[in-house]
Amino acid sequence: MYSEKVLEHFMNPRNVGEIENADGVAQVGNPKCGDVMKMYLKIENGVIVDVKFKTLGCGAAIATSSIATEMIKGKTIEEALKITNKAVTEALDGLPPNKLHCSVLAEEAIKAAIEDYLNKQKNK
Amino acid sequence: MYSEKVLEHFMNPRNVGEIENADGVAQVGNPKCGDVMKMYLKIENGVIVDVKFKTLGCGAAIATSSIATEMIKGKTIEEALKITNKAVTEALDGLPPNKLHCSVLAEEAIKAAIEDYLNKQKNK
Amino acid sequence: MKEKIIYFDHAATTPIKKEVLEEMIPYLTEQYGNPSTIYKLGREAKKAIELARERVAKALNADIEEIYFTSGGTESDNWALKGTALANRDKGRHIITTTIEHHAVLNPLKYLEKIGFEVTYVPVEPNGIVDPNKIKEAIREDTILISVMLANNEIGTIQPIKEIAKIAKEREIIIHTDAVQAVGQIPINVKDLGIDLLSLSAHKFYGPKGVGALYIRKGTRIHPFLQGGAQERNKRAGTENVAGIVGLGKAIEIANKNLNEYASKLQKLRDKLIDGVLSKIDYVRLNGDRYQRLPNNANFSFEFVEGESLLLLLDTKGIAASSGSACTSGSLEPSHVLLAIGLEPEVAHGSLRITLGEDNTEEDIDYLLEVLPEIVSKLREMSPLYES
Amino acid sequence: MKEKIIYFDHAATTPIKKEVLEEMIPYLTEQYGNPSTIYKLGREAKKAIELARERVAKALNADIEEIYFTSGGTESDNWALKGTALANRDKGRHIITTTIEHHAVLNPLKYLEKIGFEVTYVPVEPNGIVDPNKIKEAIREDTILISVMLANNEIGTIQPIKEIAKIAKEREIIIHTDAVQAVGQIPINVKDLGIDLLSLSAHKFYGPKGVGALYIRKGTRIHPFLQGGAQERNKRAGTENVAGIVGLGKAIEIANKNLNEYASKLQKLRDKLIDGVLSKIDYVRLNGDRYQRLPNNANFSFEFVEGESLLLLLDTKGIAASSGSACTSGSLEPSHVLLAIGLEPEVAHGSLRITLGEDNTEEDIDYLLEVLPEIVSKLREMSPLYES
Ligand SMILES: Cc1ncc(COP(=O)(O)O)c(C=O)c1O
Ligand SMILES: Cc1ncc(COP(=O)(O)O)c(C=O)c1O
Ligand code: FES
Ligand code: FES
Repeated sequence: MYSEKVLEHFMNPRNVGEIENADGVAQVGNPKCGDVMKMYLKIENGVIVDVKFKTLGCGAAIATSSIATEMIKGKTIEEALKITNKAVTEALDGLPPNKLHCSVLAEEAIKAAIEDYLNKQKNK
Repeated sequence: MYSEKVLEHFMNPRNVGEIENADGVAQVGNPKCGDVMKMYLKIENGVIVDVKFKTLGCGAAIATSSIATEMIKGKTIEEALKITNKAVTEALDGLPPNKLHCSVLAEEAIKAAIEDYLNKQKNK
Repeated sequence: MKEKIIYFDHAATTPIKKEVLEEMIPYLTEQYGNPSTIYKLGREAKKAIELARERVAKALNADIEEIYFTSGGTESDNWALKGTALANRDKGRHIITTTIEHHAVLNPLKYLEKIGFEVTYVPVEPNGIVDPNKIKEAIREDTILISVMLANNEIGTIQPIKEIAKIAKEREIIIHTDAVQAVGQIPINVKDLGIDLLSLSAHKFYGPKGVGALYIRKGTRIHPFLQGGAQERNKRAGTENVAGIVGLGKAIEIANKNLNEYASKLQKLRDKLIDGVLSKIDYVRLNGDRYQRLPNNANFSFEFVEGESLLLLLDTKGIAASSGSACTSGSLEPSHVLLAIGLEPEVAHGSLRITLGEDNTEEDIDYLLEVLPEIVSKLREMSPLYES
Repeated sequence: MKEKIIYFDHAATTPIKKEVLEEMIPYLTEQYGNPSTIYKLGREAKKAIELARERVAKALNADIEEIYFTSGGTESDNWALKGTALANRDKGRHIITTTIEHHAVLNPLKYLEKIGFEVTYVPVEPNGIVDPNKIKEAIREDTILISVMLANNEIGTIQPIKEIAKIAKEREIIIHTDAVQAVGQIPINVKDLGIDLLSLSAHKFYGPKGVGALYIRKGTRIHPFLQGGAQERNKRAGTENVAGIVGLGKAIEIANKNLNEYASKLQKLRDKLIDGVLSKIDYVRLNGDRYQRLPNNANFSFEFVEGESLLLLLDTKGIAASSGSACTSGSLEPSHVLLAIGLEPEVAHGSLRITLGEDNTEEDIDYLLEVLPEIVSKLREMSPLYES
């Protein structure tokens, strides 16, 4: 059911962990299945210089978290905001139909973490 | 489905044929399946000295015709009238449930042929 | 008496082909995973099922998602009929079929009649083929479903399904065809036929018994029939008969590849058989159209002969065949198909169906043509109705 | 990573036993006759089916004529429920079941609800066992059918069917039990249990997939479900899956002979496993009664872990197991059984079902007890909710 790429990212997830004093942090939950993803961003001059995640969820949830962090690392905020769950799914060589919703979690986590960063900036 | 005995009688039916100027003759049909049996009796002093049959019908119909003729040959009319389809079936080591009606044909043919003989006697 | 069996009953069932069994064996041994599971053993089983689905789709020119596996032709027919009737009962309660369908179609329809549907049984012509115009005439405002078999299992006649499907589609009526006897004998293209549902059964084309498929055109309104787990995209529950499905897939692939060669070989044997029987034996008729019939089917009626006796004597000669005689059926009614083409019950009673397969040879036909006349004579001599 | 697969998912399916396959092979090769036919090849197939029927009857202490072959547990359940509900709807329209039945029971019941029946779902106790008194309380004037499984497929709990059957019989209510998970694990005696209908499926006890049986006590009012030909004494149509039925017969015979030995071996392994997991891992619970459960079943919930991930990591270690996690199911709902025994969805999400089989050894358990804690830790470390 899962592509080789999904399994590879699931087994060796990149960027797992936390960032202390992260510039942006957000935790999102998947109402459909109860899975939870937390994303930490370190941002310098509008560029995501470091990113970490923690995920409680299925293989697809972990794999999409992992590849999403890879995709945004080194990108500007604007670029990162453009990453859709479709792009994440494609980067993983696809997901089974009943697992497409899992990739939404990754998109949401990125957006929410950036929003958190922007809010913090405003309130500085 | 059929016992060895049924198959043996079916393959080598005894007493097939006709008796010219038979003392009793009857043709009976099985309304359930359309099969037809004709029985010829030669009777001397109340004893069935010869019997022949012709049957258009299933394996069970032919086998029961065959064994029934064997069972009545040499018997008195009274004895022959006592032969039931149950006795015929037992002599064949049984019949499948949906073939029990076939043995009724043999019993009926015997009875009808004896009746024909008795009627002819009366009218003599 | 010959030692070897000459098998002339391929419409009843066929042996599993060697190549088919070979593909099945891993799924009867080490590849035992449940396809619904997530680990490797399960994923392998799932893959095997999806390959089989692809093969079936290809053989029928269907889309992959339009193929559902079942436990055989009977389940496919039951599902197709009850599933569409119940799902479309808001539109109407009238169903059209023919008088020569298999019991796997007729009996579900009888059941639907009991629960409030109405069924019109369109009679066939004396050649065993239904006139599409008569189907058209039977259509009512509330007709929701038409079911006509692609080829008949007893007399082998091929029905004009394409014309009937066209009539059905003009009126937006669902059209099902029972192709259990047709698959592997004649080319089938569901898109070209224009049908919504098609039933097939693996053991009729050198696959295993107890596995079949239902083609359901996308968008067809149908209820699930076997309800339970989420297998077959929630449409047909139950742990999959993986080995059986693999066998079905391989068998239909082979059948489709060899179709022309197979059909032309069998047709030649069939014609030799028909000509031989009609010329060598008296009081005999061929049942079903002489030409518009399956390449492997010949069905005769012999007067003054009863079919079961005929079969038993053929069996002693090592020949396996079939009959529509009442005496061979549990029901004691002679074949409804033979009655539907106008035979008297006595004549239907003396019927013999020979259905050929790929292992049959000219010698087999010669042998049959040698023993059959003797057997028929022997039985006629025993018949009180026959005057030689 | 181990090379060999350690298979811990026997509740999903089991491999076919060697002796079982050996008895099947002739019916996949030279003994290909259709059992409905009259010649020798057909008679041999028929005999094989009747021997299988005898073996099933013997294993269940049923009469031979009370056993009907089907395409699996799902068909048996569908037939039992829809067949009796429709045949007895003149008497009433109320049905009682539990909240922990398999979908092969729940989904047909949902369908019956749609067409006018009413179903009461009796909740189970926190240990996963239904209280017979609650069944009794649910009975109404118009109750016609009670269906309660003999053993649960997820948590292995054994239900008090004998008591429930007694309650049913006092009120002349038909009682069905889904014994798909119980056959081959615990002794079953239909007369002693006092039930009317019992479903079983061969692939759960080292037989082939796609074949099952329904026990129908003589005199039980039930409609046929698959309608068509006269097979199975007119009660279940369709050309018989001869090889499958032969396999089922052999498998149940072996299972029944080895029952005690098998059960006590597995129970020992199971207890070692349960003790090991509960002592080695934190934040874990055993689901289902500690003692009144199948000898081969252990079901745990780990907090801060998601089941699918757990299975995938176990798979990489060569271990095949199962979970009631939403993420493994197409439906995205966590197991209804785990919710029914009172688990929070998050906890149900982190469940692991280990079901043992005859090839499992102490070393397999040791290996699992070695890798499982590591895997659970690894996943917990990735979880945003877990604080070590
Ligand atoms: C035309 C037709 N339909 C349906 C069936 C039923 O198929 P199965 O016996 O495989 O269920 C058969 C064969 O028995 C058939 O010939
Ligand atoms: C309790 C129970 N009932 C019914 C079934 C359905 O059986 P099958 O998948 O063989 O149709 C299963 C297994 O899947 C089961 O565990
Ligand atoms: S007499 Fe016709 S079925 Fe036996
Ligand atoms: S996130 Fe739970 S199913 Fe994928």
